[in-house]
Amino acid sequence: MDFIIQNILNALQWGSFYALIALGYTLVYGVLTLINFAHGDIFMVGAYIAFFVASWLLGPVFGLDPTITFVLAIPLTMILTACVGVTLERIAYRPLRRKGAHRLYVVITALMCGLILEYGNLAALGASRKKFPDLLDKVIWDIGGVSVTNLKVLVIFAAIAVFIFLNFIVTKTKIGMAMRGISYDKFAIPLMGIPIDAIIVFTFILGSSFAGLAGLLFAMSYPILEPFMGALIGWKAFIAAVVGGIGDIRGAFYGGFLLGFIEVGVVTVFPSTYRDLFAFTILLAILWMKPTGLFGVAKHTKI
Amino acid sequence: GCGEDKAQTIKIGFNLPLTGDIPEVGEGSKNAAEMYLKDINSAGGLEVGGQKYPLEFIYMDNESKAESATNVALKLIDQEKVVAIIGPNSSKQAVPAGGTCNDNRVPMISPWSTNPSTTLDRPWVFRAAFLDPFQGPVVADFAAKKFNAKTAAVLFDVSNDYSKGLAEIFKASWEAKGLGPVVAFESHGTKDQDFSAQLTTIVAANPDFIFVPDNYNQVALIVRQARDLGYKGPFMGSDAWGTPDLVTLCGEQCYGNYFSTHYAAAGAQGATKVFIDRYQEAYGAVPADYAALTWDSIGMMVEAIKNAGKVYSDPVEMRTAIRDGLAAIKSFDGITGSSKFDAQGDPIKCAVVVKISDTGEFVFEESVCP
Amino acid sequence: MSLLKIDGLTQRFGGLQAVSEFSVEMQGGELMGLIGPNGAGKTTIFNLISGFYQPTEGTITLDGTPTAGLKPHQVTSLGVARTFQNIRLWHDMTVLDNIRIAQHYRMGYTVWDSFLRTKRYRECEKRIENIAFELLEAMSLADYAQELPKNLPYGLQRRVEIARAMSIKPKLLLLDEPAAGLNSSDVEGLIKLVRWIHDNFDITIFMIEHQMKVVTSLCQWIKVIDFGATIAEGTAEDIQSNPAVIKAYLGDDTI
Amino acid sequence: MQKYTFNFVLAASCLLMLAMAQYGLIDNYIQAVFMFVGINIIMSTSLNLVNGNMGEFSCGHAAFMCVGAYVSSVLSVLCFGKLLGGPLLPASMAVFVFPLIIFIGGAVAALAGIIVALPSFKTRGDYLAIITIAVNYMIISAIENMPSIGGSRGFQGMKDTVWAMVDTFNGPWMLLWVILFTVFTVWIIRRFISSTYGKGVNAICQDEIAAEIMSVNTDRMKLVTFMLSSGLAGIAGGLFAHIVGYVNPQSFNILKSTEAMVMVYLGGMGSLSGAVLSAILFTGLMEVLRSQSLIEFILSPVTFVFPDWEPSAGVIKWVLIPLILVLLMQFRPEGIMGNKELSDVFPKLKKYYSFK
Amino acid sequence: MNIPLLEVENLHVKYGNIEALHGISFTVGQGEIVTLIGANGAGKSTTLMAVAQLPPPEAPKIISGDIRFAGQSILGMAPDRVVADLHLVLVPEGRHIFGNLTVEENLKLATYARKGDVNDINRDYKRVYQLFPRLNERKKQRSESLSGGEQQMLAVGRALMSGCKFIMLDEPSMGLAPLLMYDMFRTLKELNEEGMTILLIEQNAHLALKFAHRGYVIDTGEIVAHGPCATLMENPEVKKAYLGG
Ligand SMILES: Nc1ncnc2c1ncn2[C@@H]1O[C@H](COP(=O)(O)OP(=O)(O)OP(=O)(O)O)[C@@H](O)[C@H]1O
Ligand SMILES: Nc1ncnc2c1ncn2[C@@H]1O[C@H](COP(=O)(O)OP(=O)(O)OP(=O)(O)O)[C@@H](O)[C@H]1O
Ligand SMILES: [Mg+2]
Ligand SMILES: [Mg+2]
Repeated sequence: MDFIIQNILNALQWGSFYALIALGYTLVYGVLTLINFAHGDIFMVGAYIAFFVASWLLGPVFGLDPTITFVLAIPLTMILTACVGVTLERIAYRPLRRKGAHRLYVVITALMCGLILEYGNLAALGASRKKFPDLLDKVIWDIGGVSVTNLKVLVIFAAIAVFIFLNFIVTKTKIGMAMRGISYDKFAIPLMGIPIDAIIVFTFILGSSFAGLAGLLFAMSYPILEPFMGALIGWKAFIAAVVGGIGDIRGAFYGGFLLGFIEVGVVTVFPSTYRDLFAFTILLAILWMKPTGLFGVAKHTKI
Repeated sequence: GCGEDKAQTIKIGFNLPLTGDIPEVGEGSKNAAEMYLKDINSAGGLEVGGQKYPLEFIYMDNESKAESATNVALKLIDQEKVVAIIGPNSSKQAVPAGGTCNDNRVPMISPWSTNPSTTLDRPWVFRAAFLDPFQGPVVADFAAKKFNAKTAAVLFDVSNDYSKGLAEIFKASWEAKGLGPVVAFESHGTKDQDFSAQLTTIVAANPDFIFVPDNYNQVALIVRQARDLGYKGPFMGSDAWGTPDLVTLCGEQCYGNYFSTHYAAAGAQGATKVFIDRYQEAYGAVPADYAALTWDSIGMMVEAIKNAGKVYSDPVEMRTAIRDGLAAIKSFDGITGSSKFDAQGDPIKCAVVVKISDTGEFVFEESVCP
Repeated sequence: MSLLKIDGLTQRFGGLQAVSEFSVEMQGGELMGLIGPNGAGKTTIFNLISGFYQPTEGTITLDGTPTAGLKPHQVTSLGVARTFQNIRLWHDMTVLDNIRIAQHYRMGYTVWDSFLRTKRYRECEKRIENIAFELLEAMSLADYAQELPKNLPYGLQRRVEIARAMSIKPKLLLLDEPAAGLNSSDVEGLIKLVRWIHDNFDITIFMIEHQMKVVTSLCQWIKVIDFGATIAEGTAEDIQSNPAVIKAYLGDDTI
Repeated sequence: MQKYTFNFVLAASCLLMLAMAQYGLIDNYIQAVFMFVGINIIMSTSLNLVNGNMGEFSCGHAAFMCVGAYVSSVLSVLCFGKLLGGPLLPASMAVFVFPLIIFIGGAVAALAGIIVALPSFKTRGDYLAIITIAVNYMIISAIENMPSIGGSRGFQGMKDTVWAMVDTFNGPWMLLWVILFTVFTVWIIRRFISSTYGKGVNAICQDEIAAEIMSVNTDRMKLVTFMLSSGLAGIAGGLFAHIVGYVNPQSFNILKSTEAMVMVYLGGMGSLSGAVLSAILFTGLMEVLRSQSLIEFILSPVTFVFPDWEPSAGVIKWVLIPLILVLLMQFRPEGIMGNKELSDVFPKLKKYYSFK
Repeated sequence: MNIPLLEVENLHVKYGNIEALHGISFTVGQGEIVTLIGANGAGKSTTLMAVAQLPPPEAPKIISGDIRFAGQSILGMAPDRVVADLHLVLVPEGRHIFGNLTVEENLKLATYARKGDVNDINRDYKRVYQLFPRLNERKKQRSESLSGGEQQMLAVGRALMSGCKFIMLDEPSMGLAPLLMYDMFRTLKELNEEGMTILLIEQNAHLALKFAHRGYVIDTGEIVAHGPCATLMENPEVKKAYLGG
């Protein structure tokens, strides 16, 4: 029994990261129908920013206490990562959009930007990995054979909070409606008096800053940073977002946790060498039964 | 030829994973090579048959991809006209590149590849590392003795042929001992970061120790997560642990664990110590085993060139001479210990078991010889 | 045997009843009109006939073959062609290609023939091309054969769409608001075109249209529906003076 | 006669290339680069069929390459190798059996293509993209779990077949086969998409609903297209395996698929000549930028400012290539050729070939 | 004479390299209803998009000429500012509704830049639902599944929700049933009487000329005739080309 509960907790933590990253994918997708393949790498950049911010705050100049560092690192990381995301939007995606390029060309550009971030990092910082400093005193609670750390709890709550916040923005506010509207018809947006570029920048700010937050939390949970750390988790988070129903905030959230549960579940039940094979077969089966993901609405073509 | 008068350079190619999955391996190897190169060339070159020839090293990136490794090998051979090649490091690249070198009759030494196929039936291909079938039992024997272990668990990387191979060999040799079963045999993917599901299974099986034949970066995460899940027993590792970065990344949680490797950095003596100190000074880090093995591979290559006794201007002749020179090396004293070579060109050398001390140094524990 | 027989056709979308108990029978050779307020379910009826939706209830029989369970392309190969309320041409392929592709169902060769360029392939391609050219000629579109539809004026695009539907050699042609977006003089042209098609091909036409001028001058019989159900039917004069139709659909034209 | 000019030029240059290889005028490396250009052409043109002509977004093309590579490798080792028991066939037959082996690899890959084709009946766009990615992971994972063909250790021994051919007649056999299969691929794709049958694929791309209602059997078209595309990728895989002499499941991971994707979009969606050109360009760029001295030259202004920085060609290459592509997209947001063919851009070319 | 509300002067625009308008000039006075008529492809929609300052590639690029609103040139103004600050709204050809939003959300989104009293906004909601009761019934429906005519209603309703004072309508009657079409024109007339300025494109030239005060006839990117509607209706050329005999 405790074995199962332990694995549920494992899945919750791992799913939280998928969910946090998938939310960023979905947010940008929900506005531009752009699969921002650079998102996983923005997440990586977020982790590195968190690393530098934390080392700087802990370092000789300030010499802050780790907990205060943690509290300060959250907004700083989010802001700086948002800047990276917005920069990408400005210099790479926007010109293409203005030229009316096919959406897949923007997707390929995003893929390329991701590579530039990865290898640029490798060129600038070298191949050796970075160790993220411990910011929170680790507490391990052992409840009837199940161990939980304070960090795990924090991560899970952060994912839920981010989801609630984003879901509110997207479904309840006018800016959220504008975001959804853009994805359907960019042409008519200015005709409603809506500044389209401002909304898009806002989306990138949201998406990237939460990628930064995810990067910080990830670096605290898995404190080893390397330039390619965002690649695989990024791809998988994208998969999670699609299985949930891309473009839908709930889809990304539940899709992330679903993928976490599938991966952990397969390892728990089957020999772990089959993890990818089984996990992806399950995902394929889900998409087979629900061709537009769990929450995705089939785009109705009125003829 | 008549090139004896001119100071002809000897070109050696390096087929390294500078990008891709394991860029740090490429970087470490390159660093060691640069150091060696500086040594030789600042001394005026390599003395062969009473004359000094400068060395030239050409590094090329194989992106950790099989087809790139063969392309790089061909480019080094055909375009750069190197006389010998060092690398690739991991078996995924070394097996195909070894085939290419063998077909094109160019001597190649892989510093780090432990897959038997790399050199099997390939008279032109050599290596500096011992093979997995040797390392597996070393670990099993040591753990049985040291921890009084009856049960073992294994966590390895399925997509990494090295890790998977070693895990299987270990499992076989552990079970052959008849002390007890391998209670958990779990795997993960190359770029995974979360191992808690596998570790939960392992911890639930309550093994006496966990064998983790994984790269050091994953080790750091695995050990940490295992401790978070309440595992208190020891870990055992393999030569892929042997990077000082392990301690930087893993910290105190790795202290007190053991791994088998090619050499022990702490408490090293003689040439090994000199190498370590100089490397540390130049690059600010203790060299990993692949760096040390690259150094030894170059050493072997240099000895082979000296064995040739003469530098031919025609690369084809020179290659044959080097190959014969390599085959002629019956034993070699390197910084990773001394080795003898068998008919396949594989070294027979001692493995070292190293303990990660309470100050985070790799302390020599025991040497196991075949 | 009648060409088209629809019996008790009902279509629901969730709680919404878009078509209810719609029935019609066409013997062949008619030119029938379907009118009704916006959202009355006209396009839905066309979608049901062409197999794009499967009806919730009711049957559709084409030339004696029930269409239940058939895919749209199978229904089309029974001899039903249609145009769309919003033009749906393949905008990046030439007009000629648009008309060639619509003959897919009677291409007559397999994918292997296309690789090997067999005799059969060449003959079939020749036939397809001939039919396409004849049709373009007949509908005075020959000059535009190599143009991309997106570069053509709206009126011509409508014409190309009708030509594409005709290349199917349909027995039944469904026209969904063919005059929408056309200016007055183009509307005249359209009326002539539809009449010409009706007179020169052995064809039955069923059309939806909001411009009463088009409906009254073309259709021999008109069905009026509202909320998915038939509220009136008859000749143009009958309809125009029917108070229910005036109330639900025609309104008064004082501005 | 004039309309055969192109074919003659093509045949002549291929023969010239083979002759040069035979008499050692171009070395093994250059030959290898040519061969990889050929393989990349097969990969990019076949993916272009799905991503360009049909307008889907398949991100897992390497999976089919993987299937083809493994199937033909295993067959090849069975027939001529000694790893799995003695050779079944005499070495002299290698020349005739080899193309068959490659075709069988392609055929099995085409069958694997059905895994993607079936879901494509119900879903499309980014959902289908995920299915292709999932299939890529699944196939790699499946092979990793098959110890009999090496699992993650990889599989080798295919060179024996190549040697068997060389023993029969000493020549650049692999180069010959790559040339033949590349030409075959382009030829068959060209024939397919220029037929009325194949144009149905473009119709699906531009308006699937109209296609379905205008009598195109969209399900069958998708099945045929996916199978053709993945079958050709399987052929590329078989050739790849025999050139490298070693296959490893991780050689066909998502990165490999990404390369194929980049080539398609670089060339221009739906443009066959674009896909060929971009494969040549991309492979060339990858090889040229291997050179450390070139990279040092390019970066000399930067290293002048930061003398401590030692750029390594391997790393910088992977910054430069994406950068070049990003810039290219800014200037030509529709790829090199857009959706046009070379003969649309230079209509005079039409006189010189009848490739159809 | 006071300055007209909208003045377009010698406007040249291009799509890519193709010039679509060759120097168009016209004016619309405060409170006027003006109509543009012309054949398919004459450049009517192009003109409206240029006035709304929409960006390429869908809309044309302005090469030369001037567009003034209340005497001020609005060239280079952001299209969303045109709506928010000038209360000048375009109902584009082809509806362009946000299909993934519900009918209600579509209407709500149109009030994005509106800085008015809540009561005003509520009054407008009422008016729209009154004019198009269908929309009220379909409030919660995703708008892409609306019928063609219903979508057209939504597009017009949306413009009314934006609190505009100047509305440009591009073929608003396309796909509408006669009853609704007449209703809509009557409402527009009412709005006009309350002070709304209207610039209308309409394929049905009869209707347009009956409805508007003044008209301009466009042919291949140039104005070929203009004047009060009554005069235009008598113009034999116009009669022949656009009134169908
Ligand atoms: N797929 C669908 N899902 C939900 N509702 C739908 C769907 N298709 C149509 N409807 C609804 O069914 C009704 C009938 O639609 P239909 O398109 O048939 O109308 P129509 O008679 O063609 O109207 P118009 O003249 O405006 O084109 C409409 O109210 C529409 O909102
Ligand atoms: N996006 C575009 N790209 C290129 N050319 C265009 C574009 N939109 C319109 N055109 C061209 O500009 C000219 C004017 O088109 P416009 O849409 O303004 O005509 P219109 O008078 O509104 O016609 P309609 O009655 O069909 O709506 C036409 O020749 C058309 O082909
Ligand atoms: Mg309709
Ligand atoms: Mg228009």
